Amino acid sequence: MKKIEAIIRKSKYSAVKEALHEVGVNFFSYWDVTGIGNEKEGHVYRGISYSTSDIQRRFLSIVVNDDFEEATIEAILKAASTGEVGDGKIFVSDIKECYRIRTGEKGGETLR
Amino acid sequence: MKKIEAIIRKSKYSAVKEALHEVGVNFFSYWDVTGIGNEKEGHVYRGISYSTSDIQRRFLSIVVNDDFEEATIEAILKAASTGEVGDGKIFVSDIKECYRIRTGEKGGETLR
Amino acid sequence: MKKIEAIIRKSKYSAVKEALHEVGVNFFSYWDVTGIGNEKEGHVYRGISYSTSDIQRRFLSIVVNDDFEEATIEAILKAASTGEVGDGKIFVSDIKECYRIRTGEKGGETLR
Amino acid sequence: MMICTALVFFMHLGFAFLEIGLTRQKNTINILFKNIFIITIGLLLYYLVGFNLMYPGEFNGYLGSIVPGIAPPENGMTPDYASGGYTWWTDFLFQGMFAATAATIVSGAVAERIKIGPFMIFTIIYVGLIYPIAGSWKWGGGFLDELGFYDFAGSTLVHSVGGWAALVAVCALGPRIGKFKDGKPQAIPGHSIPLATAGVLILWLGWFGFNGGSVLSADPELTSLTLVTTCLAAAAGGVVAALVSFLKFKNLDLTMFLNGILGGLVGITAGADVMTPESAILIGAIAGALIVFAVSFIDRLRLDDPVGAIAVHLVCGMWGTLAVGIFSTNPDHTLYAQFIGVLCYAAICLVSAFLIFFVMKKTVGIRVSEKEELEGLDAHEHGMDAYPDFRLNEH
Amino acid sequence: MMICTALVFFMHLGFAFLEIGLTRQKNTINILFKNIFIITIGLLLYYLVGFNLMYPGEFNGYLGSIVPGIAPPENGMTPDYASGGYTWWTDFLFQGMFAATAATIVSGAVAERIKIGPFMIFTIIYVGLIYPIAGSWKWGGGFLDELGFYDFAGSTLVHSVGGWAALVAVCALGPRIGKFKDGKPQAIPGHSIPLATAGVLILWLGWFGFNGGSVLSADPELTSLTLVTTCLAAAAGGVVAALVSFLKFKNLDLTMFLNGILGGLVGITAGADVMTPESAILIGAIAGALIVFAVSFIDRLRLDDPVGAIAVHLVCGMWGTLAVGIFSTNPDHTLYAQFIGVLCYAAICLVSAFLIFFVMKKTVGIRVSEKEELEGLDAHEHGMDAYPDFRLNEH
Amino acid sequence: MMICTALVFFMHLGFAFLEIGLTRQKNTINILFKNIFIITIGLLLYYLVGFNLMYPGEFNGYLGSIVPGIAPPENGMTPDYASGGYTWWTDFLFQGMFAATAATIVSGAVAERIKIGPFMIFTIIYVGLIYPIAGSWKWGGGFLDELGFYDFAGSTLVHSVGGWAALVAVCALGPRIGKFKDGKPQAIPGHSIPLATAGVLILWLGWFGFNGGSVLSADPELTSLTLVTTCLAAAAGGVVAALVSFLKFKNLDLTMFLNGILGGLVGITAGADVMTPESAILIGAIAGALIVFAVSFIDRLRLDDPVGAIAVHLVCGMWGTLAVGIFSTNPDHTLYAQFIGVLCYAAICLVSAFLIFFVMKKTVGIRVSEKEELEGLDAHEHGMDAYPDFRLNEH
Ligand SMILES: Nc1ncnc2c1ncn2[C@@H]1O[C@H](COP(=O)(O)OP(=O)(O)O)[C@@H](O)[C@H]1O
Ligand SMILES: Nc1ncnc2c1ncn2[C@@H]1O[C@H](COP(=O)(O)OP(=O)(O)O)[C@@H](O)[C@H]1O
Ligand SMILES: Nc1ncnc2c1ncn2[C@@H]1O[C@H](COP(=O)(O)OP(=O)(O)O)[C@@H](O)[C@H]1O
Repeated sequence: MKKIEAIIRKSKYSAVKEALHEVGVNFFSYWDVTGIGNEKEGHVYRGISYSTSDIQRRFLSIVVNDDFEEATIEAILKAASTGEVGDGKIFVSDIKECYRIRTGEKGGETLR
Repeated sequence: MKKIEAIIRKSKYSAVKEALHEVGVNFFSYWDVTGIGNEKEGHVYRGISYSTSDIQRRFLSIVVNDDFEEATIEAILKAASTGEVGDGKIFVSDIKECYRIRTGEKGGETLR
Repeated sequence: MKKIEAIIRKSKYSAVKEALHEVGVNFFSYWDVTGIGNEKEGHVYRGISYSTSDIQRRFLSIVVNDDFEEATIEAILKAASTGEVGDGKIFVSDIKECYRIRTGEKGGETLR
Repeated sequence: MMICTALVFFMHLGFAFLEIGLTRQKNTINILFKNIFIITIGLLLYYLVGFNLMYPGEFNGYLGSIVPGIAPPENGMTPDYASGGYTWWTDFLFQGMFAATAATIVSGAVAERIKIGPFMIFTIIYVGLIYPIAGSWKWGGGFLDELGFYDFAGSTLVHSVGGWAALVAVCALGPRIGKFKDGKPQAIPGHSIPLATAGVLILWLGWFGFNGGSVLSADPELTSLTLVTTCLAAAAGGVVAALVSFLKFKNLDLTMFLNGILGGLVGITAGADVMTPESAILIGAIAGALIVFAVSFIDRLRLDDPVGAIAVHLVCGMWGTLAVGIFSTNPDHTLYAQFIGVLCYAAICLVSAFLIFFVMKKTVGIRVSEKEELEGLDAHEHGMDAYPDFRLNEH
Repeated sequence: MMICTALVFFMHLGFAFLEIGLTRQKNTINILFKNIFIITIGLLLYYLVGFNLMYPGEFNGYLGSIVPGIAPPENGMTPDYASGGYTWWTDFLFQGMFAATAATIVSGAVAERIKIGPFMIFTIIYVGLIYPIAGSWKWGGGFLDELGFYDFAGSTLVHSVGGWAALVAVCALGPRIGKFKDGKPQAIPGHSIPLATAGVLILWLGWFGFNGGSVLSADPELTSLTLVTTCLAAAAGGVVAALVSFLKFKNLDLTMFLNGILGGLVGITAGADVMTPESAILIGAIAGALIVFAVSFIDRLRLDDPVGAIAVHLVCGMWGTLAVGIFSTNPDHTLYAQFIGVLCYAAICLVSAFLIFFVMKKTVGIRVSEKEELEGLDAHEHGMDAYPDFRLNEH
Repeated sequence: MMICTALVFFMHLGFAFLEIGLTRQKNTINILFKNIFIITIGLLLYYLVGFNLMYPGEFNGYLGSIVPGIAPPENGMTPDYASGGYTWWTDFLFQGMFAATAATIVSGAVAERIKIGPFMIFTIIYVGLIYPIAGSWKWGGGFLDELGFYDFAGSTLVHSVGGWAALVAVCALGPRIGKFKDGKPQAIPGHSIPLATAGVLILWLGWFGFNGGSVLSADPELTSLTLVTTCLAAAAGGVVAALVSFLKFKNLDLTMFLNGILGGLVGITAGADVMTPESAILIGAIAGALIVFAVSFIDRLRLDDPVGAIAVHLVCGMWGTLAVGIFSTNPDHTLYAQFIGVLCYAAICLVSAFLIFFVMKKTVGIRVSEKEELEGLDAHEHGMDAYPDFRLNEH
């Protein structure tokens, strides 16, 4: 099993969600994070202009069986990209084991 | 060392926390996430009924030594389950190394 | 590639951010979590004093190439430490693969 | 007088802010719904039956009927009603704005665990029948008025009437899950202290209308004295409550400061027009100290009153009523009459609230399920979130 | 009267809270900016041209000019202006506080997607010219006044005038992204129900001044009747809207309760001084029911009105105006005259709003880019966040 | 008059909302605590010593004493006090509501880093002694009154008195950690722009009472003119500030709009009753422009004033006072007398505030520790969170 973590623009979330559903990935969790990267955002407050590279982004954590890995990544890459700096990253890592709390069962079939 | 990530119902948090303390797991971090899964929640807003599968859940991240893995998972499985769809998942992965910032020391004994 | 997850005091965030920039780590994501650990915080509310070990902390997730691992950890250890209980932890794990969404390219060079 | 009515109306926002501010966000919609319901239904009920019930004698000349009915006086608009000071309509509206307050007080005490349906039933009975009947004993010229009992603007008639019902309701409901652990009270912090603070300031503003308007005349001498005693008692109540809770808990507790202000306001309400400013400060100060001890004492009784309604409205309401017997500049006011008054209201309120709540408890049930309580009443009774754009902690 | 002016001023806070409460946090600064702009520029414009335009005849004796101009009457301070009831200055300020309201109503309906520049232009034209011209037809003693058309405090002159423009604007702009999916309306919950609730209570408070002050005299008889009808209609509107939406959607919907209160208030506004309390309750109740159906109906028309401005101000404004023809205690008020009045205002408002919005749409454009809309107008038009210390959900 | 007192009281909520809105959430409880403390203690102090100190001559007939004392006049309730317009009690309460304002202004400027104990001491001395003594020079019939100095409702006596102390306090305290980086000012955004906006609208509402009530008579002519000039100046101040900051920073900055409104209000306060509406607009407009430049200029001086108190209350207060000498319709008002007045108040305020703050700095210390400042004053001085149910960003 793989954990796919994607850091995307908040405004791209709906598109990514739909893309994931299309390739059959119906389970994931997300939360909002602040990203430090190349992108800068301009602000003005009481006459002081400042730019910050702390930009709010959405962090998706998706655990999938190995055979879904590729499709999932494809889907995100396509749906989340705008071509401008700040589109985000995808990180893939291994998951050793996984359990469904409701039933207590474990293994890859709990992921669908 | 293992990282145990549990996605649970918010209303089960106190029960899980107590169960963890009982098996001697006194260190962890948590935050709230939105989960996409099988469960649906009904809402009504100004005459429009809608159901959403975006449900707020609590995400627990617990790093434990290998000998604690089993007890931790057992504890969560028992305390977090209601038997209804939406109880959540547990994911287990490897942690290579770990440091205690206060002292700078590293290794498994930093986890207690 | 390695994922370095650091749980630090919120008041140490600026110091850590600067220390990371100094060693050339300019990309990361962070969010706020609640930490359960040894530290306790006293509160009073309407005549009831209580102490809680649920303390708000900042969670930094930094993915770096292997050759940056050591410098990153050093930087955090130094900048985030106060010597008092509650300074937090650093966890290191493996990342299998990584993609830049903007370009679709993959591998370690997407991390800079 | 009409402006005072507007200010008293505005107190409902103060109550709403105070109650949601001191409770958890997951029950916010529920509390707001209850409060809005109380205001609207209270006004309609007072129109239908309450006003006639409460001021039966006063309208004999007009209406000739003291039984409940939907017929308002047909020529109450004669401007020389109340010796030219204000019209029947103003009187109705001013009193109508008060009427709902008794239920609002209960609303705070039962927050976060009561079923909304039964609460609505309680509101209708209590605001529609009990409050006006009890009120007529004094303000309607009833037997307590004959006896020399004095309650200027409602320390007893409004605040204690609400407070007694709150006490009964809290006993009937039991504490919120997690409020007591191994018998010891736990803190369940309110979700927005700024809104709670705003609520108290709005209530204080409303008291300008509440006490100012209760002079029931535009006599500037009396009205202005009333406002001065009201404000000084509030200030003294707040400062003393903050001081006492600082000495007791070594902490600058804003919520106690706020409760102290309210305590001072409730305390002065019974005699705002018959006090010297010095007495007002003293009454307020004692009310402020009482609050701190009462809040802790109620906790120790294992009663769970999330917003401190019992301490503020019942304890300080009683204190204020008795204080008239002690400090009044009018020698006709006796501690004895005040005491009898307090007892009579305790009796009617305790009995009627007990009947209402325990009948409902045995039949429809008054408490939400554990699941609803844990996940929040907003999600279950209303299917809505108060703050959908914010990330929340849950407890 | 001056107090009433203050209360009407305060309604702008009510509108602001209501509008931001029912929209998403990412557009909060934008909405507040628009509202603050409307208040300030509205007052200045009304000073420059509006008041003279709106009350041309009234000032002939003073000014001798009905064309727009910046010369206020030089001796309007004579205290016996308006037969001693109030001064010219008070009159100006009271009316000036109303003036901006028409634009505020539109502001809510177009929230979360309109470009701020064009909205400012619209405000200037609509508040500076259209509103006073339309207003003069009735309140300035124009042809509709001659005809016997009656609108006490602006169900039509204020609320419908805003409502018609809101309707045009909503059509011109199109719905927010995500509001309709496969033709079916989706919920886009507002970000702070407590603020929305506070907004409604503040508006209700303001209505004490709005309707109370519109008596334009200190006659206590009429003023107090007006306040009673106003409050009863509001209460009835709220309760009925809550009830109907409970029956229809099986849900205790606080936002419908709130909209119902507003609907009742708007509905009674046209005839608050010529109604019996019974009629007021009926008018309010019907307005409350109308609201629920109107909100759903507007959704079904695929019009996107985030705060329900069209349902509240236009639908209930028309209902209230017609209701005068039905329920008025004054036999001179006819349904026919009321109907003509509604039509005339529909005509001038629809035409002028259409011209303003469609000219702007073809030239400068009235809608923000998709990116701006998705990421929020605050970030793009103001470079600021409303709640920088809070973690937010985005949608 | 009593209503005006209520509105002025309500300004304290406006200040509280403005101050917490423009600062970070981690210091919210602390700011609210300070503000509530100021209101309550201010009223008590004014009762004890302030009123007698401030209006010594006025009460000779009653009290015969100008030294501080706790004896209020014994027959101040005679209704023909102040030629029948209002009673002694009303006068006391109205002035007492003002009294605290000077300290509230300072509270905003020193927010997020001052120790609460020393701030309380400052409040007691400044509100209890300095403000009434300084006030007596003009309003008590002192030497500045003789000189022909004019300050209608306190541009100098209230706002500058607060502003000068704020300036001293800001110098004594130093900037917040992170406010200046390599000598350049950094933005520290406030945590709730909606509350800040509400604060400004509530303050504007309060100004209806502040300036309206300061006419100290029910003369409708003068009062209504005063309200018109007040509102027009506020509107002009806001619009101009927004415009200037748009031209200067290419941004529609809501906080500048809000500060501009306040600047206009403060500016008109000195002469609201002796201005034509045109002059009022001009005074407001200039105040609005001043604000924008002053805020930037104060930043450039490396002074850290989180809410802009110095720009609003000191700069615009001085401007407004001088403006009386330029624009007043009363030829007795001279620029010279106004200038002397400004200087005298600068002297007493700077000296006394300097003494208070620097004595405290050397003894008890006035600034919290770095750790407290970083983690927030709420956690350390109060052990409480303002928003425990919300997930927060920290900075
Ligand atoms: N090495 C990293 N570790 C964790 N998060 C990262 C890392 N690199 C990028 N991110 C996240 O991705 C976001 C976008 O990255 P950025 O460098 O701004 O744009 P791009 O990926 O288009 O070059 C960042 O804001 C941050 O949240
Ligand atoms: N593959 C996954 N990756 C990440 N989170 C998941 C995954 N599957 C489930 N979750 C989380 O677990 C929650 C519960 O899952 P759900 O399917 O609703 O119930 P159940 O586990 O009982 O079948 C989801 O809301 C989501 O937060
Ligand atoms: N095993 C763990 N898994 C996850 N988070 C942990 C773990 N141990 C510690 N933490 C995090 O680190 C924080 C600090 O730990 P604590 O025990 O209080 O202090 P110290 O590390 O100085 O002994 C905790 O609040 C928690 O957020």
